[in-house]
Amino acid sequence: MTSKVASMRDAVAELVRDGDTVAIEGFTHLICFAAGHEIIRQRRRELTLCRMTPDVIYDQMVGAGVARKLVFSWLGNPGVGSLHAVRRRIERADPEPLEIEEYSHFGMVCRYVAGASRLPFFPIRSYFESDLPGANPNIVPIESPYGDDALYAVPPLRPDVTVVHAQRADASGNAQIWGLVGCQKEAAFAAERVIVVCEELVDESVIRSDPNRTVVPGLIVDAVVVEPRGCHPSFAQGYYDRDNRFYLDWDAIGRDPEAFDAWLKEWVYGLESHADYVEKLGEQRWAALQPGEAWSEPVNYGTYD
Amino acid sequence: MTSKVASMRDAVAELVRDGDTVAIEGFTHLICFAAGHEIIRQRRRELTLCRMTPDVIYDQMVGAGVARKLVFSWLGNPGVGSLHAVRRRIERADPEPLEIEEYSHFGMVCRYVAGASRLPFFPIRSYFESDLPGANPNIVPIESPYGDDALYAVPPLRPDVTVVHAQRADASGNAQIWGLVGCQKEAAFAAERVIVVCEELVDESVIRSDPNRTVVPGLIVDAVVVEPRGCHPSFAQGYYDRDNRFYLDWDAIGRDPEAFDAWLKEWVYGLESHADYVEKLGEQRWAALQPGEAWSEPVNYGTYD
Amino acid sequence: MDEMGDYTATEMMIVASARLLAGERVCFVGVGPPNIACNLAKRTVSPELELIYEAGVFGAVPARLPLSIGDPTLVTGSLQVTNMFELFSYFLAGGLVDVAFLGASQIDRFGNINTTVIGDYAKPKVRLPGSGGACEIAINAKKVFVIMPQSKRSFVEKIDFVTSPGHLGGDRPAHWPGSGPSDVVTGLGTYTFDPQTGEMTLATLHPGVTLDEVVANTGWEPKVADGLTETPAPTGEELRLVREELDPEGAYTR
Amino acid sequence: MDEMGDYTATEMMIVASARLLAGERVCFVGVGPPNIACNLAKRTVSPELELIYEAGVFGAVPARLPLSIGDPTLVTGSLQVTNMFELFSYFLAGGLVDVAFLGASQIDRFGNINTTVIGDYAKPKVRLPGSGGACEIAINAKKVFVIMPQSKRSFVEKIDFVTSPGHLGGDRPAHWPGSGPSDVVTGLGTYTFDPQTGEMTLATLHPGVTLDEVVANTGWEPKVADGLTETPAPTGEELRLVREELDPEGAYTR
Repeated sequence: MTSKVASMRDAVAELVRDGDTVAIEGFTHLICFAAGHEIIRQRRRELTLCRMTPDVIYDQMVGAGVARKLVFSWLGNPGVGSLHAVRRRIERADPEPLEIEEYSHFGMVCRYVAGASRLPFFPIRSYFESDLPGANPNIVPIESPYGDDALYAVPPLRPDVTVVHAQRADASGNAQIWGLVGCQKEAAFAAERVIVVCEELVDESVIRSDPNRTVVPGLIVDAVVVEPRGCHPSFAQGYYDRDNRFYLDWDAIGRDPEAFDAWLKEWVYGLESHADYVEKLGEQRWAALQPGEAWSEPVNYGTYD
Repeated sequence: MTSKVASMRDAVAELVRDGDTVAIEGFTHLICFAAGHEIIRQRRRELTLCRMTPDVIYDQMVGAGVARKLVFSWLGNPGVGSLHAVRRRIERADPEPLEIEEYSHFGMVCRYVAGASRLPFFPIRSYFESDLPGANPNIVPIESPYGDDALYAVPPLRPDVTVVHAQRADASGNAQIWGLVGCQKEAAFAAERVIVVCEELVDESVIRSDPNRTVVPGLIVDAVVVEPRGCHPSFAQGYYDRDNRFYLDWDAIGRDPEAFDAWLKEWVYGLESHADYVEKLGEQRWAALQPGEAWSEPVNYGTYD
Repeated sequence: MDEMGDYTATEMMIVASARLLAGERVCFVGVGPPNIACNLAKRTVSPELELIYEAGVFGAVPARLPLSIGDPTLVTGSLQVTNMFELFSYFLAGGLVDVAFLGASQIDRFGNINTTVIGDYAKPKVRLPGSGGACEIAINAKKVFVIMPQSKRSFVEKIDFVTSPGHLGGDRPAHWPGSGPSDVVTGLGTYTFDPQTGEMTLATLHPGVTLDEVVANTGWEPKVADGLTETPAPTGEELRLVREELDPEGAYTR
Repeated sequence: MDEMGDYTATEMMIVASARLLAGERVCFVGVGPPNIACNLAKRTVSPELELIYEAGVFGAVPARLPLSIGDPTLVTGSLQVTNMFELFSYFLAGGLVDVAFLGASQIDRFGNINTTVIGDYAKPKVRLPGSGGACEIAINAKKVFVIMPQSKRSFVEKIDFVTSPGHLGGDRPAHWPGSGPSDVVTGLGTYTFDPQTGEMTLATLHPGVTLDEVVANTGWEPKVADGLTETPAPTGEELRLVREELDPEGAYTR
């Protein structure tokens, strides 16, 4: 098969366009900061950014001015507090307004499922007597055709581009993930274009040794970017730990617009690539994030001929 | 945790009751014939049997008189032809009528998803201009709340009992499956009671070594039955091959009511348990079904303390 | 069985079906002749073809010919196994399938398909398997190829039950996700569908088959293409691949 | 911070919350104090308690206290990891959750919860995180425990935004899957809800806290149980478990 391997620079340049709806998913796990930084570096504009939990990556992207709108279900720095750059734009239009479209987690997940399934809506048992449907007219009541059971519907979400970070992938984009799997599969199938970023590029035979582990098939993938440690300060199960210190430190950085700009200048604009970021962070920091070993018991698929 | 391990006899005696709606799922793979045979042996009556593909197991059960009704989406002996005992009851009420409720595969799968999610209906993009909704009034048209997009809805399916056969499970019922996974997870979550049958009872630590591989959590499991080779003539990936010869031979047996009764007498009523069936089948037959080895590449989950 | 020169009718059907896959990218496939056709196409006209098996397998590399739609040889060494919900929701309804093969017990001139019953639904003369995934495949696959034996009993004026919609009465709605059957391959010839009327049109006759034979085995007055030609016979290489690599035991082809 | 005798207000909240879990089977849990409470309950009043983490993990055995709701230590050695669709659909909406913990920035006397905004939604004074899974948890978990700090700013007559419904105006429909908040634990005391009126009712005062303090920190005239008692202080063993095993670095409790 044809290799889809590309540099992050080329993948973003080719596949992420001004005005796009972009999902860089991952529920605390495998959040591809490297892709976010490259989008900032290439100064994309007017993006609609979608994530269940915008996390620090979207605080950085929103603060850097790439986004016109945010679609989300939980807006915070997990375990720490607020996303201050996002809050500045929402609360004070500082430096410019930010449009928001807000759901609950269940709603966001089901929007991706509907997008992936080409369903015009998805029914869920949530939102009863909540003010969320009032705040977001896309959340509408719906009746069951079998009786008076009332639910709410959410509309499909079909990103122009979804970025999925995987522990391992082959050159065609068949990608395997373990640990928290969030809604990456659904977000990928829902998207028009998919960028797979991986910790390790592996031979197709590794993928084929365990087909039940494949989350994203190469069939729907447009580019494969090999970017080890590309999730920092998020984590990659079995590869590096969550850098909680970074998340804690971000609170003060995000709170202060000058510190925010200085951080971006130093860690994004001032660097050529994520490889530079990895090097700049330093081996001591990486060593502290190195997990021990806990290997899965292998399974036999058998040969049949 | 408390062990839920039970014999097949005790599990069926306690958990499968006359009049129950029963799903023994598995898409060609991991069909638990051992459970079906024990239900026949215990002479359960008036069951509603649900499966996407009733397969030979339901031909045997329907012919043995355990079922009042069949819920399905594809009624055949895969790759061979008809399920003759089922056909006799549908076509000629021979020896008694059989009620049927018929969907397509997509419809059946989404009925389990709705059952597992406690959704009153599930919308799917199928059945347009088909005669199926006319034949089954439970398939009804539904409109999207966002526009004039028309779909069909199917109702939830909530079995009283679902039987899931897994390659390995622990004593609490945490069950892992690889190879074709069909709709077992959905059918299990949709059910009131769940029987997990396994090829191998493993220590909890084996399950915990690869939590992404777990299909059914012990949380929803009522009994764990250890029944090696319990799927014959269906297969268990990596453990034994599909016995195509049996499926081919079944055509003549199922076609002839006397041969059918003689088979049941010899292979079900005449035996005490599935262990007897395994022995009676003979080591030569089992040797021919033994696959070679093709092990998955293990993955590192890492330790974090 | 059905010898035609030095190849069988089924071999002709498989070879003709495989050739239809030239230029296609993603094919949804069951077992039997369509499986052989797809794997023949990958070795001849369509090496980049990606196969999705209805059992939930993407990128299978079967080491033998499966009897059943689900078989362990489809799984070992494949690229992805997926559950049935995701298979039908994300792969099929999601719009990834360019072409799917369907069989039929009855078909009408508009490509509507019956695999449910012969006779009345409530009291059938013959109870057939039913839809399986066929109904949603017929609606969601971008196009459909039908492979089936042809006779007056299978090519009928009015099918007993519409399991899977084709071109309806020639008025299949343009907003449906898929465009319906584009080709039918039988033991007698190949058919396309008139883009205006949705009517099945005889496009080629297999070598040795006459138009009279087709008329005698069609339950309506069949429409015939202006440029009716002969189906090119299987090449030696096509036959070698089918016989030596794809169905060495002749389970489907002899 | 908030020293009360030889334990902190947060330690009292965690211990009181853990005791509520006696007899419960399946708990849906986030991180922070509820996580410590659940793991304390497993070591004390509720050894059979099964935990489902919102990140999609069942049967976790965390080797350390996670900062974030998603952490690799929740995954390694757990019994099952599931995707978000199945977590919310099958575990939560499917009705498997007996009790879930929720936090709140504002709560009213009927247990309705705001975690969305302070001020107007379109022009908020403070933009809070929003629902996350709270809205569907509040509707689908069989019951809900709320843990939150108490002040006139958080215990308010009218919340600025209903993120997650509690007992509405006392008329929460009986046909909803879950029965709503059953208990609230704050730094001052514990509350239950009147089964008739759905109104929050002060049940116990933490040691050293006066009724006047509660009144001064409640935005309405609080209802007080006839048999108002004192929350039993944390035992030495409970404090030892919290301090030595569950939060040895005192991230949440000191």
